[in-house]
Amino acid sequence: MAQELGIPEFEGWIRAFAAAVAEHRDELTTLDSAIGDADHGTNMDRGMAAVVAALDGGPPADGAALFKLVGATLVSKVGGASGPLYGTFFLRLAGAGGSGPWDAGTVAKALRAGVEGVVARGKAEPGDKTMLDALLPACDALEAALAAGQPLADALGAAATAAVEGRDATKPLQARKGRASYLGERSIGHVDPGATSAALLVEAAATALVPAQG
Amino acid sequence: MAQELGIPEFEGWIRAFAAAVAEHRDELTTLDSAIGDADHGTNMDRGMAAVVAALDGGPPADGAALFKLVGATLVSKVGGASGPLYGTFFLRLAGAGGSGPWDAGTVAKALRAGVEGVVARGKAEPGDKTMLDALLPACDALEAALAAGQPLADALGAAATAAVEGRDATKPLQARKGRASYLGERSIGHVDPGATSAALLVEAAATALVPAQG
Amino acid sequence: MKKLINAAAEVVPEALRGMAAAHPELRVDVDNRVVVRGDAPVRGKVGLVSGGGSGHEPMHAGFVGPGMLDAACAGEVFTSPVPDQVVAATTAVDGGAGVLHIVKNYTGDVMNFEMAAELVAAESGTEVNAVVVDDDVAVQDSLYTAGRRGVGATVLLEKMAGAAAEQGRPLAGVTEVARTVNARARSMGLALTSCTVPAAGKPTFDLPENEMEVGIGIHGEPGRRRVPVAPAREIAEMLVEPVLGDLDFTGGDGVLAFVNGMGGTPLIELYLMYAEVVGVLEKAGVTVARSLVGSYMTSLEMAGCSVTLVRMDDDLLRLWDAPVRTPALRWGV
Amino acid sequence: MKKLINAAAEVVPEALRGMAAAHPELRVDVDNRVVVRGDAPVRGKVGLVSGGGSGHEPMHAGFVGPGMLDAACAGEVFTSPVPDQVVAATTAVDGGAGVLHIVKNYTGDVMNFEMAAELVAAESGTEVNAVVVDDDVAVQDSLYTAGRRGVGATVLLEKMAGAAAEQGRPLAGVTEVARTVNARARSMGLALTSCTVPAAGKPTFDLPENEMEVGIGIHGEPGRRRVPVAPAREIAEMLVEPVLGDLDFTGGDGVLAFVNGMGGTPLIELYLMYAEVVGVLEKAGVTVARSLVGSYMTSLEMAGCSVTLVRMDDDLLRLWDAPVRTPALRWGV
Ligand SMILES: Nc1ncnc2c1ncn2[C@@H]1O[C@H](COP(=O)(O)OP(=O)(O)O)[C@@H](O)[C@H]1O
Ligand SMILES: Nc1ncnc2c1ncn2[C@@H]1O[C@H](COP(=O)(O)OP(=O)(O)O)[C@@H](O)[C@H]1O
Ligand SMILES: [Mg+2]
Ligand SMILES: [Mg+2]
Ligand SMILES: [Mg+2]
Ligand SMILES: [Mg+2]
Repeated sequence: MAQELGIPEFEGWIRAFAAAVAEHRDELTTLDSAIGDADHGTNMDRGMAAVVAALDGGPPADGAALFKLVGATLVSKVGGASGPLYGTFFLRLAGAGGSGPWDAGTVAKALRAGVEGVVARGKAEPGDKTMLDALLPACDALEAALAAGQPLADALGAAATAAVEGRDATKPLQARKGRASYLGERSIGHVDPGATSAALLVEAAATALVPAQG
Repeated sequence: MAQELGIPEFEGWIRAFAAAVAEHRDELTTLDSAIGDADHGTNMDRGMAAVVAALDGGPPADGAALFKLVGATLVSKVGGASGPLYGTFFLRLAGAGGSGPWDAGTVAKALRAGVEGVVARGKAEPGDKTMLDALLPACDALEAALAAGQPLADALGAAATAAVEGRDATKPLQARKGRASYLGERSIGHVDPGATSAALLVEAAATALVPAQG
Repeated sequence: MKKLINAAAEVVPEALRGMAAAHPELRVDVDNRVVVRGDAPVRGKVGLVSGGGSGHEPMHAGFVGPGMLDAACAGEVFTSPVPDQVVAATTAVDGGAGVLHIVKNYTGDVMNFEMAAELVAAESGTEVNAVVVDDDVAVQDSLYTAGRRGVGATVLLEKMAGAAAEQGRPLAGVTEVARTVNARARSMGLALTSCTVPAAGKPTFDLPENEMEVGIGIHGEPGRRRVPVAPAREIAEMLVEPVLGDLDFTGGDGVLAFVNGMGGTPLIELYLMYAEVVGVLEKAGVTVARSLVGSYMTSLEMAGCSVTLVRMDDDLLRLWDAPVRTPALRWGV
Repeated sequence: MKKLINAAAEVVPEALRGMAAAHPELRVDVDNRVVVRGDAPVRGKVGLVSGGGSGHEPMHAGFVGPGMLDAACAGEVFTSPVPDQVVAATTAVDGGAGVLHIVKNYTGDVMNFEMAAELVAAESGTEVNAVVVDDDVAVQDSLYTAGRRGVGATVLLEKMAGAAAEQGRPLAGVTEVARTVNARARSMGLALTSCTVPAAGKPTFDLPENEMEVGIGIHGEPGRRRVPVAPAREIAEMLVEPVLGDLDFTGGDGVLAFVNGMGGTPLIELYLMYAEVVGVLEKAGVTVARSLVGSYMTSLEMAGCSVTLVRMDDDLLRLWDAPVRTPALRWGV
């Protein structure tokens, strides 16, 4: 049983995320209506549709090239806050994951680098009610599970659970970054749209980043 | 029993008309919303309130002066189609009625002159769906009743009935003058606002132009 | 009804007070509701007076200034001004070369301006001409209507006649420019929503979410017909085709194309509509020589637009390009 | 949702096509969504680049032209432009004297302009400065927010910095003008209705007939608080007082007072509001030196307005009065 991931799994992840974004497009926009400017679903869907179109043009050479393509496409198609943030996430993921095949450790390292890119770009902290509140717990859970000797599939499952919990935990928070922060106390009581799309991203990883049965 | 009318009756008529316009203001505007520009009640009420304020300043010398004041006030306060039309009506009424006391014949003659002023100013014809469709039948009924020997009070009652019938008869008509004409066939099925205010005018005459019990 | 107002009856004078504060180069008589160019009367220049109901801003007061109107009379919302106002404006701008009244073809406007002209004739020696604007192809010009309404062409006519007056043309010449523009202009409008007259307090008509009114005027009146909402491309055809059907706009020196917003439609949509209008014109072989896109003649907060075309010639092009300095239309100075 | 559009995803390029047709003096790159002044790059002049989400028209593309911006980047509706656009605009207007990025303080705008500046630095020798506009007193400028938003001051800053660039001031000087205007400007806005993002298809928030949102931005976001509707006089106090509370506007050379419409509010109401604003300022001992009234920075069809004050000095007054020639702001030329 091969434990390594390559283009098919990476592409599977990205396509699964794109499908999830398309499916939840209106929900993401509705969440953004409550505490933002009603475009998060449209933004992410426009970006991921462009990513899928790029992938349809033929698979990149390796994982690094693939995630670089995803990041660059998001940066140049999305705009808003989520464009640079998700774009940076994938560009850093590409850099840290490298062009060889990925094992479980590479996945954890790459994910952590991606999330650190989001922090560097957006300067948000945990609890600011942003996508980080889904991404950071997911990274932590993944690393902890791998350290405890769990297989990658189970560890990603734990990461997805943590991301979903982190997403839900944004509801009572008062936003301190992004548009939602303008609302002050009125941002309390709404789930953050970026945390919601980030949970979709981690869930897609849990279903798609499963090493092929060799 | 004196059969002559003077300032008290004239003023009573005008004040009764002003009160009726104030009471039916919103109704007149609603009628004008359907086939016009939603201002007939506001226009007439603004004008008649100014007339009442002018009368409150002290009674004019005679009937001619009083109706001239009414006409001039309407011309300078109402605007729109109804300002010049009602204004002309009262200016002509003043001219034809003259400054002596009025008997029934003077009332009929003055009313006819007023209505002819409306025709001259607005160039509408019977059946065009305008205030004339209430005013002309009222004049005709008044003259016919007086010719048949009825007393002024009864003749004015007949005029009021004719005005009301004329007003109601505008409903199935297609407008050919004023704003309502722009609607073409869509003007059918609505009572004309100007005919409605004109019926109020004639009804006010029937209640107020009653010779004082001498 | 939600509006930035205090009391319905005070909307017009209070807005004029704001105009006075914002435009010290104008003389605003708030009581008479007359806005006059600061240096009026200009000796030897024909005076241009227009006016109409309020609620169409920037028309007309926003077009007062060098190169356009000398004075504007503001009636109540959607109610033509009274003769006294027009007399006051006419007197204020009479520089000895006569005065042109620019009147939109509505029964009330025509009668009030007529009465004013009668009063001026009786009281003073001022020579007054009147031009009645009637460019709206939504209304049939027949014996059985009040004739076509005056809509978008009014703005363009005021600009070009204003330039002619500024050049020093005599009353007859300025009147001729105005008549020429009117004869060569046609318009058609459409509403996506109704508007609310402040004193009425509720929308003039109800328009369901999936319908629009085609062939509207500028007073919140219902239009000629109600149709399902359509994409901008089809709307452009609905508006432009009847205009092209009424007058030949091909050849010559091209057209001045004006896409006007009704007050509640954002500029992004007007530019989008303009692109569609140009598409329809191109297909019809009509050349656009000049354009104007914006909300210049409005119906309060109504959403919608109108399209006006004027068949231009050399003289009109020069008059259109001439400097103008008013609150709402300004170039070259 | 009723709008003069074809398809939600095509609104921005189609409106740009209309701008291109209506304004041949501008270069419109519809694919890149960049609008550039026709004669760019102007040799030796500092280039001014701004941009942001669409739906705020005429901002920013309507402010491109001599005396104001050299280029504007149009993002999707309410979504900041992407770095590629900003890079293209920066390259197009680089006349050798450097380029100033004028960025409204929104997380997305700031990050995308930052990434663009990084790309320009990596790829070319163009010197780029950035000024971030943050004039909205509805938002606390604290560590616990994204800082104050950039709203109405943007328009005024673009005008004055544009005049400074046109005069030939160097990048440092133009940047200083922009920073000065921003430091001396404060704004506050209010919505009577929500707006509908085309791609979302329904209003961003529901606002009952008897309530309004105070402290809104320009993206249809809900405001800081919801209050019962109030007369214009009280609204003027609600908007002006927090502005005056945040900065001293008395004395000196007076203020530039800007009453801005949010897109769906007719001009008659804006003038009325302006009169009320002047009333509040007079009571507070603030002198108005210049004014601007109109819908220059909008939120699609939202009804409402904002008030911006800038504390002027001699230099700023001259820069404000200097000629400008853009689709939406034009005088002196
Ligand atoms: N500084 C930041 N750091 C991390 N995430 C952020 C930051 N600012 C905003 N976000 C995320 O971006 C999301 C909004 O994205 P989107 O609606 O696409 O962009 P915009 O706010 O520009 O309209 C928010 O829900 C939040 O999760
Ligand atoms: N040419 C005309 N002759 C007689 N009455 C007319 C004429 N035109 C309009 N009217 C009357 O005027 C009424 C409308 O008055 P009003 O609403 O006050 O003025 P406007 O139409 O200018 O808004 C119509 O209902 C009609 O009865
Ligand atoms: Mg958003
Ligand atoms: Mg009416
Ligand atoms: Mg009217
Ligand atoms: Mg956005």
